Amino acid sequence: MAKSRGILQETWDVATSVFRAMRISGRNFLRKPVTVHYPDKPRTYPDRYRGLLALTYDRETGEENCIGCRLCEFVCPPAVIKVEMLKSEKRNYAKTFSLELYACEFCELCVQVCPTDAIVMMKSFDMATTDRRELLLDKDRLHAIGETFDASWATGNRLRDMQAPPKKVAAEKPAAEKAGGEA
Amino acid sequence: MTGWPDAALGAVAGVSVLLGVIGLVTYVTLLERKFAARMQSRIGPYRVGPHGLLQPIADAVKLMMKEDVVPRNADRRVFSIAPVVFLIPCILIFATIPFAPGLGVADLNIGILFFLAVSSMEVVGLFMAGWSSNNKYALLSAMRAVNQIISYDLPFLMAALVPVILAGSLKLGEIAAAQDALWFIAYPVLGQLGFIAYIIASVAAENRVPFDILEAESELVAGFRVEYSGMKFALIQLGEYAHVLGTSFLGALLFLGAWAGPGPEWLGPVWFILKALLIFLLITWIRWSFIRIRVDQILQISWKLLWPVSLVLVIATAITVVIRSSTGG
Amino acid sequence: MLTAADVRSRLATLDGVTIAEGDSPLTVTVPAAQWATIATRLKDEMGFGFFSFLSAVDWKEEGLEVVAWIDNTDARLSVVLKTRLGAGGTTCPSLAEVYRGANWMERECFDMFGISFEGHPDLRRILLPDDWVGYPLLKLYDVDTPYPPYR
Amino acid sequence: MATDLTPRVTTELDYAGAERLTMNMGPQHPSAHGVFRAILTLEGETVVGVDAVIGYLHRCHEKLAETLAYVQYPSIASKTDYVAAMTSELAYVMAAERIAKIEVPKRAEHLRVLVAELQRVASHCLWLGTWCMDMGGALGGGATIFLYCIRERELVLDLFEKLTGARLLYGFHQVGGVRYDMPEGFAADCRQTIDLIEARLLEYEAMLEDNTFFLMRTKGVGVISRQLAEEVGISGPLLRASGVDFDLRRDAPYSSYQDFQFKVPVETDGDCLARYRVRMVEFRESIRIVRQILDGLPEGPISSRPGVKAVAQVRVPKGETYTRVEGPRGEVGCYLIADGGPKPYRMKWRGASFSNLAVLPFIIPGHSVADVVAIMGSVDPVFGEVDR
Repeated sequence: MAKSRGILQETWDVATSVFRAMRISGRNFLRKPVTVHYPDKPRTYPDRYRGLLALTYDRETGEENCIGCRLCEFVCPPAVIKVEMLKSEKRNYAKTFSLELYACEFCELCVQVCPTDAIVMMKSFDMATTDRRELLLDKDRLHAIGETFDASWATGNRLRDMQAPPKKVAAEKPAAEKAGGEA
Repeated sequence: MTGWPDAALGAVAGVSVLLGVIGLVTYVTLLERKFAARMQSRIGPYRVGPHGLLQPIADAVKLMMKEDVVPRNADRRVFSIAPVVFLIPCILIFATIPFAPGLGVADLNIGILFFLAVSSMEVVGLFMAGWSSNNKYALLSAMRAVNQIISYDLPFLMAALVPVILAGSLKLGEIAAAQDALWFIAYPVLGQLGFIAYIIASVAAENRVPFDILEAESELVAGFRVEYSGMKFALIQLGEYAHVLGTSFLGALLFLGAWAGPGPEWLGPVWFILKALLIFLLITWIRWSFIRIRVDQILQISWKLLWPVSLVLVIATAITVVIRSSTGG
Repeated sequence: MLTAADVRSRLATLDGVTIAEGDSPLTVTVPAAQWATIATRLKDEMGFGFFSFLSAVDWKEEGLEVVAWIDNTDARLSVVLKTRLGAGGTTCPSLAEVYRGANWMERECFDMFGISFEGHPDLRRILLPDDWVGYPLLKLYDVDTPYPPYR
Repeated sequence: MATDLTPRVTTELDYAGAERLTMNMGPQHPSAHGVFRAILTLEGETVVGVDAVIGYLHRCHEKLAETLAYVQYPSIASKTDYVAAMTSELAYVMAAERIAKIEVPKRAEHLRVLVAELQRVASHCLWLGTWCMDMGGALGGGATIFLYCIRERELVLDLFEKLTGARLLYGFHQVGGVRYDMPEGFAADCRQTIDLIEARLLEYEAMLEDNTFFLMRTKGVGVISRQLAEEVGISGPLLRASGVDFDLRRDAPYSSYQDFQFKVPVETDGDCLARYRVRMVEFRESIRIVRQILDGLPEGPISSRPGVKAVAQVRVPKGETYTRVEGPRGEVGCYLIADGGPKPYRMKWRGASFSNLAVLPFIIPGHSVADVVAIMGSVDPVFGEVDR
């Protein structure tokens, strides 16, 4: 408070500022609350939501998409994915696939590198639990999660398509989509 | 006239007022939470009961079931009685408030003085709590409490004196009755200024934002009650809200005409409670709209601004009353 | 206005100072003995008042290198000061008296590399606990080194 | 305006009779902004000495960066400054690009600026809210402003969620460009959000700047002189509030900042109020830049290199560089030394908050306890970035 101003001026300033601040909070009092009661009212997820991880099945043949190539294991920054490969005649499978969800940081790099769109993210994060062990996901549970929730938009091929320089997109986009559907 | 029925009546009145106050206070917390939540674009308590109506009870039960922690190096005895010492004056202030003509525990001749004297006794409890906790935050807060409450009780007293002079009585019942024709807040100039001074001083005397430096959770964590838990914490909380409510009732009585209002006479207490809640909401509105100011600035405001202004106000009121009575009478 | 060429010419006269190609930033390598004096000259005579960061690099066999980045905010010039401590060398003059910001940066550097800055007013660990053993950013320090009681 | 810029530093008070009290503020403290511990020495309510203890959130990002590849680290880089994750990712990615001389497509550059500026808005929202909560308390008007600010910040986070799928740690940047293109309808959402925030800024100002209580708490509190500011290397809004006209976006343009017009606010007072004013102008300038980007966003690819397929896909040739990015809190720098492999040889992370916080021991003594939290809040430290 400047000393030069009189006590009346000062009082007036305080009074008007009090009034103005209270008017703003009063105005907000009349606005609709922005918070919602979350579990009662489900929230809408955007298409690209990065939530729980899951493994997918092929829609047509019902086979697992994962070929156990371990690319996701290598790229995972916190190293939460462990894959063992099962060599087979036509194609390879993942013998085991474990994901420590409690250390996962949802960076989507595993989805990004997956050549067969086998690992995807779900539009959900509802997995609160009181036991850490429930967050150590094995292959079966990852498949089960994939059946339970809606998948996000992003898959490995879609992400790489989006990022690729345009000349490649023009040539490979249909092929990539086809490959994504078949594999 | 035998002493028995009177004493029994007094006891019944006392207990019922006590229970009523405790019930009102618990629900006033819900009111404040809902009000503040709405002001902040939130919803507030919602889960316990319909629209969170049972929340205060849930809170009380939770606090009762909590472990009662006493710090090892605290002064055990003082630490334990401090909440009670704090609570008693805060509840006691309701003793002199008449909720309707003749309906009160004790409408003393010096009612308002009793109110002011008792309400400033809470600082003893505050200081005991802060000092005995053996916590530096609590100690600092206790120091601030003494500082602040002493400096704001004077303007509070001055502001409360305005209606006293206008009514010409210290008895709360008579002050209320004097407003049958004209509420004192409607009294030209003096009434409004007195009301504003009263609100400011009561916000400060009750340690609410922007004057809540002794609680100051962002600097002193929770101030004097930082070490309290469980039931003792509940007592302190109860005392604090009871004090706020008591001041609101006094405000409603002094300036808003107490039980005066349309409708039959038995509606009087309802009107009174509604008016008190209105003042409470005003204080709450102020609380949730401002940032806190520093301890030295609070003292400056008190001694350099509020205290002289309220003193001038009291003198002006006195002069007005004298002039009015000499011309009118 | 000061230009990079000015700074270059004024620094080139000093002994042991080598200035690399390129003007933004000006990379100046100085002997460890002159570390503080050159920083003082840059600050006082050429107005390099803004202290951005100080750190070190472990070049394995070649020893440690201390790097500091300072700016002249008016002329918008940047200088990278570098000094080699030599194989096995762990002492370096402190800049804390020249730039007050070097205080914490040097503490961090001591914390991570074990470089003791001579003349630093308060050289103790800053990010790691006081009882930590070893200097994590040295190349010899293994990522999985256990730290009791954790891991 | 002639202002006395000498800081209110009085380490030796006039009287020596009082008993001194040592008080630990933090690491668990409502206004520690994370985990900061200040050991305050008090005389009455006046602070006479402060020892800042940091490191509770230390994860050794610099060692971590040496063990992670260039494709992995950007998603971890966001964890340094988790309130402004976009800018810290940008610093790292730019360092790798600069050494490897990788061109970035125009659209990607504009998208980078877009998210950086939206991030600045979000970060300043959080700053304003937490700062007011420091001064106003969680049970008072401070909390009200805090919740208003959080409400507006959520809108920006919703935008980021639409863009990248994450709300806090995005992993938006990659070497050579960005990972996500704008989804459909994003530009319209973005415009709507920034319009709303711009309108709400007026409300904050009505509640704060016009308010005598706010001025009392901030004016002349925590003055940082120009010389102290430069020497300690504080940056961003703090530096500009101390009278140094230095903004990396304008003075050392990176990404595509040279394409946009914006004003760099400078205040000379160096106190909390000056910092507030600088940041309030930055709010508006960021919104202005976002509008410019949305108006003229070029079409084209978002990355000059194909998307990540394997961990060792990006290799950076030998070299070293220091890239600096003007984050919401100041200069976020990444000093990167590459040795030709898929992982950096050494990375030094210059967190803006680290240097900004280093100024506290110089300015706090002489203030009262209540001012300590106000000054802390005005510095706006993020402890992920301080401790890295």
